[in-house]
Amino acid sequence: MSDSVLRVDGLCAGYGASQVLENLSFEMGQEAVCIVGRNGMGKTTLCKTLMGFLQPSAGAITFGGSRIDGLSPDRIARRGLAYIPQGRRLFPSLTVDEHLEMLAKGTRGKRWTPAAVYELFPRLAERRQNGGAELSGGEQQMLAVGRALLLNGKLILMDEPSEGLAPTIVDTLIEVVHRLVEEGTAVLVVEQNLRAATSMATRQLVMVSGQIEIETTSHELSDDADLQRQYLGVDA
Amino acid sequence: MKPNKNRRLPSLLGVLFAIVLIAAACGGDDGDDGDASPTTAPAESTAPADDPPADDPPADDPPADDPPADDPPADDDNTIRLGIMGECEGAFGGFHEDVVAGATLALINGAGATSTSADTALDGFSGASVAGVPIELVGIGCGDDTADRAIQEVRTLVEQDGANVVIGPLSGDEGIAIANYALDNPEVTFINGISGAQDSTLAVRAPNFFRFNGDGAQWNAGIGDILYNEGGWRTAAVIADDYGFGWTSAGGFVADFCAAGGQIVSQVFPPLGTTDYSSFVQQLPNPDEVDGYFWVIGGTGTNASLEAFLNAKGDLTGDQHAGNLFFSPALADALGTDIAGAYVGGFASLPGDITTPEIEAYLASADAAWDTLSGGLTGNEPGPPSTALGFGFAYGYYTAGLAFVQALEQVGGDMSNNQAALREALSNLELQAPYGPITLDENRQAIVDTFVAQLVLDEASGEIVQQTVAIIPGVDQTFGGTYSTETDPPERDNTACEPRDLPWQGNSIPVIDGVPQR
Amino acid sequence: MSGEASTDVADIKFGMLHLTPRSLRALRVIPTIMVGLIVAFAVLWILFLADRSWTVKTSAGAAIEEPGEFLVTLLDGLTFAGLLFVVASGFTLIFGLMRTVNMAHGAMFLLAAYVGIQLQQTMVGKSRNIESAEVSMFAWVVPLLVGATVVAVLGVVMQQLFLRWNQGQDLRQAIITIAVSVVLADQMLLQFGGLAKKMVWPGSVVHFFEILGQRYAFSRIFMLGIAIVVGIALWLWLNKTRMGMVIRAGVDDEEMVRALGINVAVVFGITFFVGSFLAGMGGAMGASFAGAAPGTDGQWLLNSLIVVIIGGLGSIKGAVAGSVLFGMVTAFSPAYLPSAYTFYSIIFTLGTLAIVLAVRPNGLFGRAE
Amino acid sequence: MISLSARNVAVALTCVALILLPAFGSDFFVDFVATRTLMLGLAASTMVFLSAYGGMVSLAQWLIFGVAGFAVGNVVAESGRGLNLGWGPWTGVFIALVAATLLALLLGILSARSTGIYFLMLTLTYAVVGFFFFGQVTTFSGFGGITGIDPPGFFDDRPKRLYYAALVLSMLAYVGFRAIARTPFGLALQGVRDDPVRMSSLGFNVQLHRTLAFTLAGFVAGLAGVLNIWWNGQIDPTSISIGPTLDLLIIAVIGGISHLEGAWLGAFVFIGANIYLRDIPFLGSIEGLLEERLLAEERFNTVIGLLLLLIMLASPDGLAGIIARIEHGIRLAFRRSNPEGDGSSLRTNGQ
Amino acid sequence: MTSNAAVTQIESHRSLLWLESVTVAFGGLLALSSVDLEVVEGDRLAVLGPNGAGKTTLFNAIAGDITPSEGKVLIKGVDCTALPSRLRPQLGVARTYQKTRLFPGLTVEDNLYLAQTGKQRRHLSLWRNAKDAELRAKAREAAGMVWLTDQLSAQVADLAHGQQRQLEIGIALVTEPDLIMLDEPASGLSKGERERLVELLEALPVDSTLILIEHDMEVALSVADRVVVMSDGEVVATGTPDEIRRNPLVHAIYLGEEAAS
Repeated sequence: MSDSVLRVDGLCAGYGASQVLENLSFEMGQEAVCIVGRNGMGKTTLCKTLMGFLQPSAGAITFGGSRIDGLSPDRIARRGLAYIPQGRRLFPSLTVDEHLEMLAKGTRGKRWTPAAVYELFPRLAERRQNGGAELSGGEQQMLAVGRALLLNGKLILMDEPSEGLAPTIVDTLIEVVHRLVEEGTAVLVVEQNLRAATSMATRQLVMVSGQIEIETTSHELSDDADLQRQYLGVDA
Repeated sequence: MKPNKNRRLPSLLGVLFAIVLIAAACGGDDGDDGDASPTTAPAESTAPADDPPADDPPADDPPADDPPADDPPADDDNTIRLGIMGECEGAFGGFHEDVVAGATLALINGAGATSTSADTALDGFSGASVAGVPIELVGIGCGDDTADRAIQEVRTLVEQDGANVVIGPLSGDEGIAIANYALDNPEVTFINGISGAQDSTLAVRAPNFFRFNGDGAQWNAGIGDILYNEGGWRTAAVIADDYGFGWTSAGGFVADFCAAGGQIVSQVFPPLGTTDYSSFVQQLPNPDEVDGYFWVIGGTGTNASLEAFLNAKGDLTGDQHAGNLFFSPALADALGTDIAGAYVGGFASLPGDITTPEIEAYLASADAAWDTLSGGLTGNEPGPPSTALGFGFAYGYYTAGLAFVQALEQVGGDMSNNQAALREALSNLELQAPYGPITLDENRQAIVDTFVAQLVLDEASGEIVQQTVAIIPGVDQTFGGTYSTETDPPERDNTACEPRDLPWQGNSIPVIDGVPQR
Repeated sequence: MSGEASTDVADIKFGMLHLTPRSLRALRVIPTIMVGLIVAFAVLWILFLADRSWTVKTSAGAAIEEPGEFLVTLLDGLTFAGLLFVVASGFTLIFGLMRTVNMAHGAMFLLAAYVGIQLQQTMVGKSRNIESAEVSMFAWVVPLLVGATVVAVLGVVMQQLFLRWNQGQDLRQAIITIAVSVVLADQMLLQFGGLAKKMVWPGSVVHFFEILGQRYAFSRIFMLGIAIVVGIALWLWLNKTRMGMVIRAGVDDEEMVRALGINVAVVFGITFFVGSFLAGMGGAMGASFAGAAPGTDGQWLLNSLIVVIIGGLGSIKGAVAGSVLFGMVTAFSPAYLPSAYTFYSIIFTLGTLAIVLAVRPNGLFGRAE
Repeated sequence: MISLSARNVAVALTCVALILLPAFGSDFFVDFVATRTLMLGLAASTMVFLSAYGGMVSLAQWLIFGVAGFAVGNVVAESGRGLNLGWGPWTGVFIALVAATLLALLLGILSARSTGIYFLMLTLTYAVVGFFFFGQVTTFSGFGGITGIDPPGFFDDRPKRLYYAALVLSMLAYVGFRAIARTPFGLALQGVRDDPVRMSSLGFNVQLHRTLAFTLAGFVAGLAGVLNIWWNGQIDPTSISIGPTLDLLIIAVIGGISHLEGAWLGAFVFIGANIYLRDIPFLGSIEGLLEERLLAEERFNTVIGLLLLLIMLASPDGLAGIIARIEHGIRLAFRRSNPEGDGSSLRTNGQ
Repeated sequence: MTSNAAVTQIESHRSLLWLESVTVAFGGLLALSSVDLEVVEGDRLAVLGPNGAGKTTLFNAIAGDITPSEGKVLIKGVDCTALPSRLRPQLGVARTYQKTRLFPGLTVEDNLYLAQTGKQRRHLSLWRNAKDAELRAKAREAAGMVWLTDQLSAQVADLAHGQQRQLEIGIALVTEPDLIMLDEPASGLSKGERERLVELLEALPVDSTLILIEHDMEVALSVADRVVVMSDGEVVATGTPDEIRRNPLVHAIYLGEEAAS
């Protein structure tokens, strides 16, 4: 597939003796894709493996046409895989401005610069001088997104972006995801909030016990209560 | 691991423990036949610390096996096994080469030895013998200025390498420790290197520990007298390192100065390890409140404290300052040219400005023995051997070696009867050493000639140099009774400040242009 | 329902439960109150009570009586704190980012001091009795920079060779740096000998001025000045440059920094360079201030440790606070302790450390681990 | 299981060899190498105990060791520095152990809240405070230290009895520490090491456990300190300065800080290196290559530093770790050739 | 809020746990805002809510790992708002953690044994005595309950993730607590394991009180007889499982508005 952005083949990974990801495969192009699943199914482990924090014990990760498994996280990021981690992980010692400034090198002339981020999230511009820890949950998420955008990458990997956010903020986030895809950035969202997941992407990959159990669409997933119960443990 | 395994282990070891107890109980009995058994592997695999040129592995003579207490090894093979206790680490680590060279030169001059190497003394010597008795260098101990290490090194020399005569150590605490070790090991003769703690001889008084150099107090004898009578000081403040050498050295000055009639108005003792001396210098009286200051601060403190004084109290002027051996242009860069005229206490050797035929011969013998030596004074760079040997550290070891050789000569190499004859000879030796005669008192402590120097400006170079102004003859350890076996060792300020007659008062020999006016 | 309604279970089991939350909180502030009292007493003593006829004799008088002595002591403390800061900031910088306890910090201090001294002697053309007047500012600054650069390079080499690949194993790294410092110290003894050496202040800073009737040395103020410049430079570097932001971010969350495409290994190397450079600068300054000799390395490692433990490991702000506190206690305790006990000042200084840690186990600005 | 047996068999064989040592070893070896190995190993074992079971790397162990020595010196000596109480040697032992234990209790209380590298640095600072305390407070010592301390008459038959005392105490400590690991207290201590938060939520007083473990280790360190002053005859503040303090850490780490027997192994290697490494022949040839005596005999600190560096680079768990790994490797090879072989755990470390 | 009404209906003397406007703030973030909650003996309470709703913070406040900035926590009528966590097991509280917190250096049996000694003076003992055999027997029994009998002498670090989760629960159960708090016990378990977990929880003695955080609705709703739904640090709904199933607000919060509509 010529427009393949990310391709994962038979990925296995875990911590010490316990294998969390077992032969996981999927592929995505320049689009938004959601991986849904309950807690403890290996979603975050997948993110960590994709980012290079965990070395896969088997399998291949192909990103933008070349293998990235085995690379260090910073090299993976420089290849254009931007990461928005679960819990945001902002830097408490840095102000909003510094979060963006620190990554501003080399963004001149590219799509995302600090100024463009402030334009996207005017709320952040008001809080430029605030420390990362002084922001509300929504603002924190905006900053985490903005920080990732500055990499001007090909793919943005979001781990549970809606966690702990008010519904209106989640709406903003959904909008941002749509906009990014329109502008040509692929987005891979790992999510357990069904509403957020189904609104962000059409393609839904359901993850169970370290594998992609089935692939479905947001419509099917929203409408099919059995599917939800079976894979997400949601009893509607 | 399985828990049941774990329970088996303690019981197993419990049985072993019982065996140990039994073995411990019998330990006393089966111990005495240790010399019958062969040496253990580690002892065998070990060559003496210094490769002697005559390459005889120690397996030939198993000295390590000898229980030292009742079996002096010297009796058997009639070899004298000499150990030199040097100092290769710590504050005086730079003088390791010097002190080993000092002892070696004595054997070269007095026992026909030849140095193995032309540019270091650390490779040992060969061919030493006195009255037909060969002297073998079994090892060079490597001290680090601490008592623990000194003991361990000396024990290695004695108990492993089989030394029956040890020359050393270098510093005070080491000296006390080794004097104590000497008490417990009467079969070995110890001749102090250059350590200057009073206790080593006055308090410990081991019958087999001899010291042919003055202690830290003796080195300052005479300076108080001169400052009182010629410098016109009536009051003085003392600043000294807060440990044994500082106390002893300050004590010598206090005893001498007060004996002449002076008063001590203030004593400040900055702890060892002080980096910023400013607050301690602040405690000294101001220059208008006291006639002078006496400095006993060594190491990095010498400069740091003088600089703190400069910063806070004013210039260092020759008429108001004096100090012990640390107060020398070689050690204290902070002394400016204004310091000219200040008096400095002595050390083991005399400064280079004194020339007598004996001294010249001594220094020439050093230059003949080696091409160069990397001594402490030359910053451990190769330099003329006479530079190293002219300084007190090497000289102290030289006198020790010389005393040993001369005493051995007197008794014809007789080491029998627990070296009784040798020790007797050492005790009564009148050593004609290059820088002056040395005899021992009843505690086997040297009665020495010491000296007082003055810092003067050398017109030619514009540098401050030391010039000897007086030789103080016959300085003994007791300072006319200020110190005795009954008194506590010098402490912060326990040296009594009272006028008294000192044997050397009024007997000082003036030195003019480097020539003693004896 | 109230707290007393059904305490039967708890009553029997332990009395601790009688403590209300408020009284528990009150218990926790006891150490703080005690420390407050001690500090208050110290201030009161220094300001009003010291060396009065009705108190014990101290070498410096009460501040209101002898403002000059007080001011000089204060300046002594501050200027010494300056030197402490330069040395300790390098230590804390490295620890903050990499969690590496660089036990070779003192050895680097000493090595830079020796290199600086050697170079200065070469530049002046004299190996001893160098007078300040003979030393130009150039002949002081260049040895300082060269000495610092030498150890900075050494630091990076050590980090790249021995520490880079066992990042996170803090004990192992500490021991490796101990091993390096053992070798360095021994080789320095061989190369530079055992005698104390000294770098000479340039003539232009060696003069004195009067404050409140007391003589004071400009060189000490100069040293403080350098420390302030270093402090500001560090602050600017950490706060106003991208590299600085990356370092601070790395202190917070190194993994996340890597996920943002930043090559942390390079940042580590640079930080080690700067940290060692600061040790080296401190070495040259310390050699001018107090000289260098075998053993100085251990002493300055210890000084650095104390400063950063007081201030909080990894915090530059903490290094400032720790230096000032340590410097002040070092200066004030000999001056204001009863005269008969001034030689206990060093214990007193270290006791401060214990007091600080009793209240704040992670130091003044340290974060809980 | 095999490995555990191998370990225990090795330990047991070593014990037998040690018991028999005085029969065939030279007095020098027994007194100077073996006794000191046991003494320092005993002191280091307290460090290993705290580290392996409690997760605390304490640099205060040498201070406590020294305090016991100073206590003996002050109580026993009749003249010289210190208190000069001149009481009996066994009273001295008693007071020394009480002093060491109380000090450990105090330091334990003060540092129980710190963990990891902070704990290490904090205890290092205590060690330095102790050094200056005995250096400055001449009532108890002063820098000159306390000299001329003789062991009780019982140990007059030197070196054997002192050696056996060290051996018995070492074996007791080894067996004791390993046994403690199986007691409720020891298990709880390991729990504290693994997860203090969970321990707290299970009702354990985490700091109390740390403090008590520290106190217990302090008592044993005190025993080693008493042996040491009998062996050494003197103690002074430089005996407990930063150098020897780090030496003890080096001993524990060379040996392997998560293996109890590593303490004695490390002590043996350290002492052996100090005594014998100076004479390694190849150093002489290197010396010929390197000018300026960079690696000459008097530079054996350089050699020790390099040795330490080498061991640390090779294995974070010291020699014991290396041995365990070699053994593991051998057994893996063995198992490959015998597929039917024992498949039980290969774990050799842990308790 | 409906919770206050529910709370007041319950007779207070049976109250095991009583939270009164408990608020936990992290910096500016309100993790719990004024939560009221009562749990009575024998209650089986499930706490539902999306990630970040404050469920685990609620547990931490109850177990004492966090001290609330405002409000009161009463266990068995005792105000233990600021009581250190280590004293709470004495009141019969036991909890598990969402992220496994075990003692990896010890064996399974030792873990379970150790868990019991926390409440006793025994844990300072340097000797083993008869009581130990009893505790060890109980430990083995508990291991059986969480299907770890085969692994009794295995080192915990060597266990598979699922087995570690089982042990996590075992450690809470072995102390025979009055109040068991399980934080996502089913996470990381396979389907079969999850079913067994439900069995296990259902088999607990009738009088043991249970609070459960669980994402798996199947597990949560089959075990619980009462459900609390949280969102953004607040309790937004309480009721029986059936009530909760029917509550549109819960759908909105938990599943997302669109899915609910």
